[in-house]
Amino acid sequence: MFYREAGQFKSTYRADQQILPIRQDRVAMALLLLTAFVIVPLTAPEYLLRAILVPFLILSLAALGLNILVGYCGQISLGTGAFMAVGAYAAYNAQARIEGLPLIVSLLLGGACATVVGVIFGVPSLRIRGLYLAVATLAAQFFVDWAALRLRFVTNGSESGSVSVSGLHVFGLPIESPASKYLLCLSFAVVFALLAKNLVRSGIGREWMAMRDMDVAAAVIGIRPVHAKLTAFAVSAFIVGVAGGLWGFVHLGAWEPAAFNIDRSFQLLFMVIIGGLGSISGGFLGAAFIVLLPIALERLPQLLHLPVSTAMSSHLTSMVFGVLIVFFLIVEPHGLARLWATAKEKLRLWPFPH
Amino acid sequence: MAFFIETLIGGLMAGMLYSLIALGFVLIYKASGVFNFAQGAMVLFAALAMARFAEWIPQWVPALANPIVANVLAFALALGVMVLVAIAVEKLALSRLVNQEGITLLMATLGFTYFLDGLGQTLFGNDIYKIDVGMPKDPVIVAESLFQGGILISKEDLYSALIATVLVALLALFFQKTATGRALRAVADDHQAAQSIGIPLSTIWIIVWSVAGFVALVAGVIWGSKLGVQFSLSLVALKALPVVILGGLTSIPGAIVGGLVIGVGEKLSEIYIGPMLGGGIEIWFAYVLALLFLLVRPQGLFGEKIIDRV
Amino acid sequence: MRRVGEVILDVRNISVQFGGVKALSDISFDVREHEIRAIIGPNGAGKSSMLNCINGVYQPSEGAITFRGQTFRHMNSRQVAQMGVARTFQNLALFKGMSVLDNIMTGRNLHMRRNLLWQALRWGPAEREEIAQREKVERIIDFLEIQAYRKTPVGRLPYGLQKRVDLGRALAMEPQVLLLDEPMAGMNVEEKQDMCRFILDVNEEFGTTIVLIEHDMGVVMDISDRVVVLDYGRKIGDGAPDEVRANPDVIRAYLGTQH
Amino acid sequence: MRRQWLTMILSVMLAAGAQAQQAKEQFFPLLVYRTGPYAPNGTPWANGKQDYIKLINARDGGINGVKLTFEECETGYATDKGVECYERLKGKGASMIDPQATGITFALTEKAPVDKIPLLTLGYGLSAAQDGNVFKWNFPLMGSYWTAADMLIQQIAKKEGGFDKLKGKKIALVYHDSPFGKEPMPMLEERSKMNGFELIKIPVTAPGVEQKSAWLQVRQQRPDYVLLWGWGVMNSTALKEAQATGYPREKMYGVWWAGAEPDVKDVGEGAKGYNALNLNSSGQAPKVIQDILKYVHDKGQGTGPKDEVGSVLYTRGMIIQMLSVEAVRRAQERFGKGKVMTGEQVRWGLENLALDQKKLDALGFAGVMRPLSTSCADHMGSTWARVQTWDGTKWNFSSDWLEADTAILKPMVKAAADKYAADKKITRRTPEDCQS
Repeated sequence: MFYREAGQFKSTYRADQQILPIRQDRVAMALLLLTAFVIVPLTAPEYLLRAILVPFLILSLAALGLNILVGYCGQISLGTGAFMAVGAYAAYNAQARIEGLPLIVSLLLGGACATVVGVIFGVPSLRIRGLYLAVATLAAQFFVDWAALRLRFVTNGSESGSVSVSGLHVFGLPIESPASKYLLCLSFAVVFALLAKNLVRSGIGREWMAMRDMDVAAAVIGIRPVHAKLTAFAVSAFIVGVAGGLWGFVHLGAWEPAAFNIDRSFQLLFMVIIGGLGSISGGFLGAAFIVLLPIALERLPQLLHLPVSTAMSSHLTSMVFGVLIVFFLIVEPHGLARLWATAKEKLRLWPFPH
Repeated sequence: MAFFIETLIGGLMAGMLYSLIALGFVLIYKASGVFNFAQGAMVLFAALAMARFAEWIPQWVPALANPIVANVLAFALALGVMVLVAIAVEKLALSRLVNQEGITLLMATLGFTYFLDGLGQTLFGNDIYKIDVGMPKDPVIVAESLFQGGILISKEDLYSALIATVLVALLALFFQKTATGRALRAVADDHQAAQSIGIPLSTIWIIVWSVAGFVALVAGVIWGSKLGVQFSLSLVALKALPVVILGGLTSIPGAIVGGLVIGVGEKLSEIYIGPMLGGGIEIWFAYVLALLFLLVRPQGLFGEKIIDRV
Repeated sequence: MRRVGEVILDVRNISVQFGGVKALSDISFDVREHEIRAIIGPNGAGKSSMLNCINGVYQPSEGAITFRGQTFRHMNSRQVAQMGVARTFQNLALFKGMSVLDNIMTGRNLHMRRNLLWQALRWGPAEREEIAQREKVERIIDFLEIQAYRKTPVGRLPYGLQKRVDLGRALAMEPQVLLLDEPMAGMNVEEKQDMCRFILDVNEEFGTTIVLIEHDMGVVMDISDRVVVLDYGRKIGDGAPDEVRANPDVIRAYLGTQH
Repeated sequence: MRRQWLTMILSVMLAAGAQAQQAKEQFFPLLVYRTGPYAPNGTPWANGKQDYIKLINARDGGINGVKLTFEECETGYATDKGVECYERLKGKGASMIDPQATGITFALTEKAPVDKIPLLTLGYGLSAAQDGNVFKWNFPLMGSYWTAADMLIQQIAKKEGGFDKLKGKKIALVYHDSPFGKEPMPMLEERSKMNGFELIKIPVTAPGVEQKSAWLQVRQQRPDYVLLWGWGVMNSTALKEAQATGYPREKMYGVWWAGAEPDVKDVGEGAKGYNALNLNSSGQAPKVIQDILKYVHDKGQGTGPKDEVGSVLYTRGMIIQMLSVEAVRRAQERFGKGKVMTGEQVRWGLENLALDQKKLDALGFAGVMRPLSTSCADHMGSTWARVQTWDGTKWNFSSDWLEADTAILKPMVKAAADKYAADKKITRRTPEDCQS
């Protein structure tokens, strides 16, 4: 099938401003959503849903949130794990303390708390820049790790600092079966992706990008750095917080602070960079890369029936993974999303280059 | 009082080791603009190499069974390995990533981290290994005349701190006095300028990464003989991050002062504030400390000031 | 039809320091409504610093700036923008990651009212507002004749066009005073002519007051009503082009710096 | 891009699914960590488990003719990786699982009941899980952190010459700052109220490579005893810092996860006199170890290095595997010899273990561990442990068998279990349910 937009004319700005101006893209997206919402839950085996797709979707969501901060507003953060943790523990407290609070509401409350924390730790960004800020955000990471272990109210008095949830319901439907968990996460991911897309193509999004590309010029045309940066931190932290809630509630079910440690922060930053800074799809592509690749690599020897010891295979995995990351950064520093975009550019002109 | 001094000294000695690792970060950042998160992995890798070679050499050549000889040879071999790593990094990755943004380079170094962790454990194993360079393990009590009970100092830490100090001094000299050192600093300021002196950038990067590898090796030996050589060594580098930003990414004196400040700040906070908060605060306190400094001087204690021109 | 009016912007005894270096010392001049006012001077004369003070990018150590009767010791960038002062930059300060359209749209940001939630939903009022602003921006795009590049990332455009986008972004703010920092630097003759036309059109059609920094004496003398001359941070001349051309200090300054 | 990966994973799944459907094979999922910060401790543990499976197949031809199969999955001690492994191996017909990490245990405690797979957490996990009436699927066999804490205090009291002597003493808990390290606190607080000693809590931030300030605090507080609640690098580092600050190792008592070879090996002389609990013996003397050497290692089938066979954690891993095997055997006695047991059936087996001395001797575990018998109400089976002391080169037992004081333990477990049941809105199991 040809990927052409010839003959597709835009008569209104509204039409020209929609997310997917090209018809073929709209069709493709529709198909993708159909597959994701109908076909996958019906056909995919439990392992795929529970162990691959659920974490993939949740991390995509978190990456989406981080991308707003790093990709669109240009503020590097290594404290993402902390914001996830805040979201998870806050949501847990909401559930534990308020009888019969709907799950969705607690998750959003978790996001709200994460927003507050995010803004607080965003304040230094008004003065500190680049890598300095990146390292400074680690303060959030370690502080939250500590708080979750030390402050009793965070874990609702749990002696050991670990908490657990069960019997999840959404609109009266139990969230137990793999498919239901998957659909819940998918819905969150899709809705937030849409909202985020709207933000970044509206005034606020342009403020963020202006701040990222040339902050002085941005200030001169009347953009307030405080407003731009803090809203970015807030929105980002909110989404990340909700993702954290999902991670704790839906994926793990019970967790200790280590579930949101610094490794998580790095992992998410990876997803954003590999996936593509400043693109909504980037989060998803990046998450796919980072979540699926190691698992696939690890299974490879077994598939090929190579006699490789567990330790060896995981060492090899980590080596190949490392190499691939560097390789990707070399071929396309702007990430998979850009790769995809260029491919489309080519396709649009094909078979007549230039 | 005596205990306060003990804490202080403990902090200073720990801080000196942080400085050492921080130095690794600064050297590389100065010369190649790369924030090298692989520093920790390099420490582990170097320590593993050192430990295993020291173990293997007597097996290969029984004539070299003498521990000193074995250690020296192992150190040399390990250093060689680190140089190879440096060359590989430059040829295979850095040279292809020139003029990328800082964040991209940072991510690349995380890629190195995965690779080195995997490779190190594949080549050298993933158990606990011993580096025995004859560090004294027992403490000494000093100044008993001044305070009753005196001041207890861990000899091992003392020696480690001394070694670190010497190394740091040497590197500082190397940068100030030698031609290569000057060239390295030139690169830091302006790549074209450096090339115009007639030193190819690639050479300089290889040198810098090798030096960083050397620093990692020494740090690895010190920490390794302290903790035993095992995967967790790679996490020691995290302790150096607040030091680096506190001191300024581009400043060698910054790394030193920053290290001491963080070292002392950590210990004092843990001992005197920690109990009120249930303890375990030093890890984030170090970062908060760095953060506060940055709010006053966004470019760190000795970092270069950033001015906007439009 | 334009006619020069009252003093709209009045700069009094401005001095700026960086550490020990004095970038500007005791500069005073005024700008009248609807006029084209040029600031000239050799490199490092402090021309850009002057604009940066007006924009609130730099804070002057002494002096004050009066705009429409309101006097400020320090300007605040956002306030300045709200009062209708727009600005282009010497060495392009465009938002490289964004398309031409988005770059110019940022100029409309001050005029956008919808809050974050509306924008997130992008429904009803938010959508309408977005479209309304888009229409305004499209007019500017037509005016600057860059329709073809709407969706192109500015980074990919040739220098001359980038300069236009820079101007477009400033125009999108519907400014009363437009500060242009070397709008024609590094352009070929045709491009310069186009740019001159745009500037004059803006000045005439919208009656926008223009403060212009430019190296090309020819251009300056042709289009500007009055000229200020700076040299090493001091003012050495001020007046109509012909007066300035005759001013010995100015001649010396320029001969001093040429070849 | 994404869809490609999905399809690839899918195909992997189908392949895996196919393997699982083979008859007459009892599948044991092995969650292990042979890499990462805890690898030195995780590796012998994993080797012990694997070797025992190989032994049963090689020596006895399986359990009543049912061959044992296994697959390892590397968790690297990370919870989310552990969950992925669990889901992966579950699909291959897992009938019980040993998470081998506290964090993963927490996550699986929520999942296991749903999937009907019993959790075997020998000597770790949730202490309250001893109460089988509430924690139907958890089996903290042989001991929990509460029993460990209690026994250590008992031992210290013995040293001091009676519980009354503990009054006014200072005991410091130097703990891994994580749920694992915090678990013993309730018991220690209980004990300190009872016996009137002062409990000082000194956290060590995981993984514990930098402990200077912790030991400065020890030096400041000068406690009479230090309880070491560490795992991995934290233990050896603690011992070295103790040496560096001149704290007598004789006064240090570790939990059974702080009492293996990797913890003291590279400290050597420096750890001389250090005491630690141990659930099991170590060394190659026991018959079962000899069998493993004979039937597995001498056949070139050994998992790890031969000389590490019989090390503390190796032996513990071997015990865990033995108990799972015996649980299957027990289940077969009820649900049909020579059949492959399901998760529920194995659960019943774990709940009805009756390993008296005679059985243990028969299994070749004489002197390795004490008899153990579980019940519906008690999922722990026994709380025996001994204190061992490091002499600079090897571990020697320095106490006779200790047993946790049920008078203190029981009510605490019950209370905690009730709280859990209340939070989770689960009712205690009925006697009928126990028969199922």
